[in-house]
Amino acid sequence: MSKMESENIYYEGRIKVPYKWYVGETGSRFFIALRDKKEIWGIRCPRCRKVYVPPVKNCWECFIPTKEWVRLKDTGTLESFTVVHYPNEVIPKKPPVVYGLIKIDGADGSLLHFVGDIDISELKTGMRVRAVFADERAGNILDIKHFAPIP
Amino acid sequence: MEKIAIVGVGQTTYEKSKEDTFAEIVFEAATLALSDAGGDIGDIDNVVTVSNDFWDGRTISSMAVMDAAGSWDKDISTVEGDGIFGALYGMMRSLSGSFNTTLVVAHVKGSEGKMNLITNAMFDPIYQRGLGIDATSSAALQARCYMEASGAIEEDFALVSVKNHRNAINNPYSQLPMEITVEDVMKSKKIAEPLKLLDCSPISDGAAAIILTNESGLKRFKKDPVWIRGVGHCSDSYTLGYRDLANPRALKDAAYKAYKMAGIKDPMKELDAVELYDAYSYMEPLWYEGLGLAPEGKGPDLIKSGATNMNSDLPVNPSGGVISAHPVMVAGLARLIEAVLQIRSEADKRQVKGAKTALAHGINGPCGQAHGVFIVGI
Amino acid sequence: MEKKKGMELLTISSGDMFQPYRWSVGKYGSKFLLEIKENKRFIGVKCPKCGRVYVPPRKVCGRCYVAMDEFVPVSDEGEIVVCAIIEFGFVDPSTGVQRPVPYGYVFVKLDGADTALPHFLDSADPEKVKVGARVKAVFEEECKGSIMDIKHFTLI
Amino acid sequence: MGKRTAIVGFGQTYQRSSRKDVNGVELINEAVIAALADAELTIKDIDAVVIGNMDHFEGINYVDMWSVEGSGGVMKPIMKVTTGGTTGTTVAMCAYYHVASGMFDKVLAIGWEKNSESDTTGAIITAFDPIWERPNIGGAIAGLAVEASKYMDNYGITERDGARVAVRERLHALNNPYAHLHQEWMKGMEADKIVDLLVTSEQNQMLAYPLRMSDMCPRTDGAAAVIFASEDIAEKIAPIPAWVISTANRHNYVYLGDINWDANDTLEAASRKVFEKAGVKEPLKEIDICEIYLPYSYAGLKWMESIGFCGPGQGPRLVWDGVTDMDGELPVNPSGGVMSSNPIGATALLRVGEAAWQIMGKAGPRQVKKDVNLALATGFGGCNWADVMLLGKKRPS
Repeated sequence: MSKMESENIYYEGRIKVPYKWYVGETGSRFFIALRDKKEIWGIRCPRCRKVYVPPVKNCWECFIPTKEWVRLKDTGTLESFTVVHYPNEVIPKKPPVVYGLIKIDGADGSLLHFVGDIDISELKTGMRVRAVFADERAGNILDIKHFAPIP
Repeated sequence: MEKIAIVGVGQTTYEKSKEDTFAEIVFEAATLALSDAGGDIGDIDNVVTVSNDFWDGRTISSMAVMDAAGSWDKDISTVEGDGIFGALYGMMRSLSGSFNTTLVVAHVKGSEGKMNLITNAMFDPIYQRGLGIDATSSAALQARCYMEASGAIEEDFALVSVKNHRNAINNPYSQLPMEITVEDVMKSKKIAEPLKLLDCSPISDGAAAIILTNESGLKRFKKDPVWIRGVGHCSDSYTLGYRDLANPRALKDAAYKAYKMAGIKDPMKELDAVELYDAYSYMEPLWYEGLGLAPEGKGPDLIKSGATNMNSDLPVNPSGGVISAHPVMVAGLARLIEAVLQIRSEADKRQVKGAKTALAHGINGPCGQAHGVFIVGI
Repeated sequence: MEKKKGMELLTISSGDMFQPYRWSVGKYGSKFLLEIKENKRFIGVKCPKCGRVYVPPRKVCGRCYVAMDEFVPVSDEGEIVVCAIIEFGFVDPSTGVQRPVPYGYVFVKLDGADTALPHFLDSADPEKVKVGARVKAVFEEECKGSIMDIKHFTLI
Repeated sequence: MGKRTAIVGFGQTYQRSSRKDVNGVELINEAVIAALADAELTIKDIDAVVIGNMDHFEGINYVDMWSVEGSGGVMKPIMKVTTGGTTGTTVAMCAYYHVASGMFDKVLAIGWEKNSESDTTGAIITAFDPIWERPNIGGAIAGLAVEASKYMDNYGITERDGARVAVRERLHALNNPYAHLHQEWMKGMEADKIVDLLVTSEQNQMLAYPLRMSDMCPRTDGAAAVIFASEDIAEKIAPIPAWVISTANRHNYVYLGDINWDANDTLEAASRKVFEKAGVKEPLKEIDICEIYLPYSYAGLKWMESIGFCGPGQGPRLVWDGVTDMDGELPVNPSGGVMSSNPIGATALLRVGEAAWQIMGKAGPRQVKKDVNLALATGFGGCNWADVMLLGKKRPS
């Protein structure tokens, strides 16, 4: 498709290549636990003992394979958040959308996810949250619907 | 190690939308750099282009600009990252013994694609992308982390926007010269809290080019050299949530290397001007800390002190910075060009008087994952 | 981790996601497309130094590294420089449509030009689709300002 | 003046049609670990990392940033360079210049691709100009088919000549456990007989004359990593390092329509430059093995001429005379080449790594029998773009 604008033509097109990203064995195990059991699992580095969520096949600090799976709770602490006010076709929600970095109890870092079931004015860092699982789960990150404040 | 000089710089104006094609803006920047250097394409031994396939909507985005970059029958390579990394690679090639002179040219037309979708694609498709996160929403998370760590408030960040947009009034290449107040920033539209519209850079079209040479190639050009005195680059980890967003340790590492090479011990005293990558207002005080201009947690105090204003101790972003014009991929190279102009005393109304040593900084990846630092001087 | 035999391995799909673009054709290309659209004629641009005529026109002669601004008329007839008959179909990623096979694919040096234009040919006859064969552009009845205003080339 | 630079380590994943068990970052990590093991180094020894692939092939933007946790680039200088099919050699050259500049001692170059994650044909088309080429392109193999048919036309080349190259590549691949295509049925058969089968078989689908399925490269998942080190330490790391003697590239063309189809003139120019710098006067005599980026069979004829191994139209003679077979005067692609494994962003880096291993004497069952002093690696991509790197056993003077 092209449109005329004065003497200059603009050409409207797109790049639509269908992608199918392989999650891999490590990630699949994480998602399957979310999907089938509503459980959050992390993985621990045998050397630095850091627990990664989502799991990694290799600890990037120690550069060795991780091995030990660790069952984590579904609760955590909100380390940072933002309220997004603009619409964006890649966000599966209407604005305002709340993103959070959630440090799940027992993990050494935070998980990026949505925060929901909350009055935006009550958001603050350090607040305790719990994972709310989606009713329909397909084996991906959206199997967690969002994290909601623990009353 | 042999010394490398920058002998030519050229940039287009940075605008919201340009009709000219990728090749045309590259040709404009490159020919400006050649004429600035007082040389022609025959004086160039090899070329490095900088572009990004997602921003350009094309696999092998560099293929559009081979002719315009003057690379016919020459060695050429393409860096996909901020232009400052292109400059780094150009410097390596001029040091390698294979080439004396290198032309580095970066381009982008932010107007042609969709920023939210393009930057969403820099997040991991398995764990993060499906959430719809993008450059701005991830930056907002970093801003909040930094507020928590430093005690900064939104008004502190607003000061950056006020200072840099005012500086941009003196820069004919900039896109958003504005006289605004902290109140204007605070009242501007909420984008991704705590970021408001005036905390965010625009998306720009433009191109920039520099010519690098080793000492043997110097005689080909008429222009007096500006010497690269120090460089450093470094990347932090990737996964948001597992990187300390309030601690720019990769920048500290890059700056440390650049200072060491340049023999700089007290950057606040020894630098005369800084051009850093303020894609969002909060980044400036955070990068102050990374660059060692302020101690940990004290970046906000430095912006509040006014010491980084024009005509003060260490002017930061005399050009108006990235917040006033943000050609992605080009912006770090534009910082370097501004630093060179300062050293040459050719920065016109934005000139920092008597500038002898200047720093330029570029970033790459989400929330400033990777950093490149250049120190240039006489 | 030990490989689990028969373990379910998941994928994440990009679904309907795509990256939209609005590319500027620029003055040189626009002039070329407008000439087709309005007059069903071709133009090229001539290098002031080496005299090469480029189709489609662009600003810079790569070999001479000079800006070009002399537009010159170029014929809608020319000869096949290289060609192929495509028997294996594929889906065009921008339209999602598959062109029916077989079809001719030709690079045509239009009379008066020094570069070739790649396009489709309305013949897939291996006896006729040959290097050096003369061809002519066939235009769409309604031109929209795109390279596809050339419907295809046809053998003369 | 710059530092002399050598390759001291090479690692790769097994090249396979699909690696469902790992994601991209994990795949990259496998190659990095293999290269480190080959050089007996740890990631801490690495001073900088260079990586490349093609963004729209996996739909990953800023791959250098995304992959650091697998590449080992965390808290290291990292750079992404990418130029399409030539990405692998571009990455190799970039790592070379990192070291040659004197700024870094040990640099890791990485190339990778997971072609199974997208539609490769669709993705390749995104490499062409959206306004002038994408709407009217004949498909990913069309550009190769037109080159082949023009070459046949110019010199009276036959389909059997093309097939002979394909046979060589597949027979060589049988010696390479890492190769993607292992056509076991060819084992022990005369090349001549296999050629006859290929050009007459109805199962060997015609894609675009003269190219059949057997003339093409596969689509592959895989990664490769090569470690470059400076003259100060190269010999301490590797008993026999593979020195970079000279390297050059030419990426002249922007539009397909501008290409000179009579000669691969970018490969010609880049090769000439490399030989000039290295003082090579008779390439066929002086070079011991080649890893040439041949994405399709006929390139193995025409491009031999472009590099300067023989005169115009004489490529088939070299190939039929067995000169380029494993036991010939100039073995070409002992690894099985691109036609046996094609993880695009890694493909050209595999050429460099395989050539280095021949010099280092580490190529195992695919090691050529002769003494290897000079090995040539090339990359191909973009709009007839060419990269050339010459490696040698002797430390350059």
